[in-house]
Amino acid sequence: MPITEKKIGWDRNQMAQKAAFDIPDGSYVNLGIGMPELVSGFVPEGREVIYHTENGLLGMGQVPENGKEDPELINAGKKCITAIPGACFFHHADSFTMIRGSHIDICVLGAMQVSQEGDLANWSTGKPGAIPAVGGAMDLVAGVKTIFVITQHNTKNGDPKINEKCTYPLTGKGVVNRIYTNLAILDVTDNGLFVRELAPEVTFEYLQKNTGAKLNQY
Amino acid sequence: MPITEKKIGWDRNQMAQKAAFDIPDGSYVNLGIGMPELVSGFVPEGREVIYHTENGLLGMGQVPENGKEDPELINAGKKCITAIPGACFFHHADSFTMIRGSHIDICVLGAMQVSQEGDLANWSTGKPGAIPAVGGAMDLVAGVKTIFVITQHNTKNGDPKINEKCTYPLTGKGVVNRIYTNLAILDVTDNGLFVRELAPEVTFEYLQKNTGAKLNQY
Amino acid sequence: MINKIVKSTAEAVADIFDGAVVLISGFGEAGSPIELIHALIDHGAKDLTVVSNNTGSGHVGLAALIENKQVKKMICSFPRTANSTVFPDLYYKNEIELELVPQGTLAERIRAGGAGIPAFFTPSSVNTPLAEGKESRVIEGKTYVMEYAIKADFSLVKCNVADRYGNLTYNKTARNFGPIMCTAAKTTIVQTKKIVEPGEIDPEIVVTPGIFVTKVVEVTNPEAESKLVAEDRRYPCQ
Amino acid sequence: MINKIVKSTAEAVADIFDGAVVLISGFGEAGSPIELIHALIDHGAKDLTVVSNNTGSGHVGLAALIENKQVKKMICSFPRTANSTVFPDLYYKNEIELELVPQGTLAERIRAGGAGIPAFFTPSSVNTPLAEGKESRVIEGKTYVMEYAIKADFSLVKCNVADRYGNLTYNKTARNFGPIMCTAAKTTIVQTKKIVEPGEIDPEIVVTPGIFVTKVVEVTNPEAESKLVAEDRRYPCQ
Repeated sequence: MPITEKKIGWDRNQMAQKAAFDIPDGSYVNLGIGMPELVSGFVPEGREVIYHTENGLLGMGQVPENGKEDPELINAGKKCITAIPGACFFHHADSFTMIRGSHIDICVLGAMQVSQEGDLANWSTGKPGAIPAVGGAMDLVAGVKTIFVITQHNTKNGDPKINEKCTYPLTGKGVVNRIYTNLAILDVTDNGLFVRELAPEVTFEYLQKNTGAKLNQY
Repeated sequence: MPITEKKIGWDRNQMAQKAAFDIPDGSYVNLGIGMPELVSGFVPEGREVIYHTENGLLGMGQVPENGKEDPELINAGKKCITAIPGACFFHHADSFTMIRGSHIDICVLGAMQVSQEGDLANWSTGKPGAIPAVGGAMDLVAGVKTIFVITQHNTKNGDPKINEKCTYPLTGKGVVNRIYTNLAILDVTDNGLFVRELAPEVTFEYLQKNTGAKLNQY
Repeated sequence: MINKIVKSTAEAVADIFDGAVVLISGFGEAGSPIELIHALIDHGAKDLTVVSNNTGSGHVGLAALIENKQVKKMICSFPRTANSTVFPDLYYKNEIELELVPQGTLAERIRAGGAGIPAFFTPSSVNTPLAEGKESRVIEGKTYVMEYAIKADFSLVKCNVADRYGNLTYNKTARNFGPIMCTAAKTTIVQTKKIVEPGEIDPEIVVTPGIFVTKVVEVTNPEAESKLVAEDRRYPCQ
Repeated sequence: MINKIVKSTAEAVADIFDGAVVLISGFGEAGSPIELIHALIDHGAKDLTVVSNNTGSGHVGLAALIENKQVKKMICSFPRTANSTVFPDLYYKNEIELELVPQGTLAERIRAGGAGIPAFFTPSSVNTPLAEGKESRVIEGKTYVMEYAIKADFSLVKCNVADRYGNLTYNKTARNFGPIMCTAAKTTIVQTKKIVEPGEIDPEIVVTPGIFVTKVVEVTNPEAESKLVAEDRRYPCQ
């Protein structure tokens, strides 16, 4: 498998910034646990985005000041958060009405694997003995209108995370719309994966070498 | 068809009082439109009963004073009502969660016809051209634990309303538990109709003559 | 900035197209968005399928919309109403379609439409004419009928207080179908008695989260349908 | 007079029997009824099937109930938790069963259980291992899987304010599964931070209507699970 020889491309914050730039003004957005959470720090000037957290809050704000944490005001990652003016609380069935009923515009999720057809695997390696844990991921990919994935382009071993097929158990089939990695932004289309933007110093050939599926240029 | 020769038996208020007496302390009760509404006036001393109205109120109180009517505080019959301290408002899906989910203990309904097996017809004569209107009746008989029917024993023409079978379209099959009429109180059991109580001056034979199904004595 | 507030009821209903499926809140007059319905009459969209618990009273509000021949089909639980002749007259003449749905099934089908649930099983209407022709099945020994979600192009809803995000609260039993109808339409249009700043509605007491609302218009003193009916008023005024 | 208030958590959980299905509210520690769970540990009912989003942290609350070998099976969406070794250890040893359910499906199954809906169709988990062996069908061109309601013998729920009728309000994101779990059990047992007189909770802001509640016990200053875990506390205390 190809290995990324030197550190080129975007860092985590730059990846999050790229994703944030593609979220239109007025969007209702659900952010997955981990790197997706960074996206909320980069809303471009002049836009208002409302964050949903599936444990029952629409209008999630920034992290609370030290000492102002409330263990009953948390996000899906079970971290303490705040609520903006105009926020509202609701129970789990209502929260997943927003998700399953396609009221959330965009969800940004992490990934273990993505296929060229937009299949996503991000909940289980499928290894025997591993404790499976799915949370709300399957509901999010089934219900939210647009799914962004934000992920390192390759695993720590250098294996591509974007391949023709996923080998891990799926979270959803044909659900991913766009992928933000440290090397590029990719669109998942009916005609395959298209490169939307390359990170600085990253060439198409380099990107292709680090990807397990055929890439196309617009 | 037999005709009730003279006015004997209970009046409407007495029928309502009989039904009210059989509602245990602490019950959650839904009252149908019309005669069932009278039941709330006869709660025996020392009992507390909570009334549900399917348009979104638990804890319905008495009719408001003159001049204090609020057109946005009404019951299922679209009459102005009040709410008791400890009442709560909710939307229609939550209201029918209470009904369909068998959280309401007792529902008192009117009837056009009741069969000896507890089938109820109370929403349509099935005549061509008649506008059918069902409201919440089918949900109530399907979901509420115990169904009381309160009705005149016979139609204005003297025809029995309690028969072997219903000829009108059903509201529900095998749903009625007890029937309060001007002549008697009847239990619907797996072994047929049993007379629980006869109104003053009403004999079993008289009752049987005015009923279109076989009656049994306990 | 998110601002769902529009200036007039006319602007609020401007996008409603011929043939649209429209949910209209209310149980009798309580919660009926009468000013939005009147704006829809002025607007003129026709061949509508309207989902509402009743069919209106007198010659105003929903009854007037039906009388104005804009409604092709009603989906409701109780089409007979006191002081109503409009729907019955058209129904007897076979000039309007009726789909009769038990009230709880109507509520659940709308809720399902909003929640991304395409179909569900219910015990309501089993063994009655309203279950005829529908799929049924026995689950744990009891028979249920399958019902499909109702999804709409538009909802017209009346609430009590709203903010620019579309967060809503309601008044007493005028809440009824409003919250579920807000969830089940592509475009949800709300008339409110009062608009407040975001944060003025306690986040614990918001009944409809703003995500379910598209447009909000303030109607400070909405007409009381029963008063108009008692005065024998008509819309449009003649 | 209706009075659902009981004096102690021990009295509240006294009827829970061996083999019962028990819904336990909470998302992580938020909304977890830790004092009721500890009372259930003291009570000792075993072979329980517990439905809860997670499996607890450290050695208190739900994790302690599991550690005490009272739970035969967990139904949850996310059994891996930070600071949790109890469930994983038993799971690796095949000493506890796990039914993994997507979080939205878990919520909807519980809601359905309370609403008298025995089964419904959902798009969640289609084409994944969690849909294997389940009935599926295509509705309007899209594939859905059929899921069954969850109904329970008992619910253990934490709320914020309650009255003697069982009307409840919650605090922020501690609401989560509480309201739907209250509807889906034969007996719903609630711990509240505060009890007020009927009418003190505005009827417009009641989240759980009293009809869904069986018993209420006041726990004025509930323990914070994360604090107990940070202090490496255990229940029962050793």
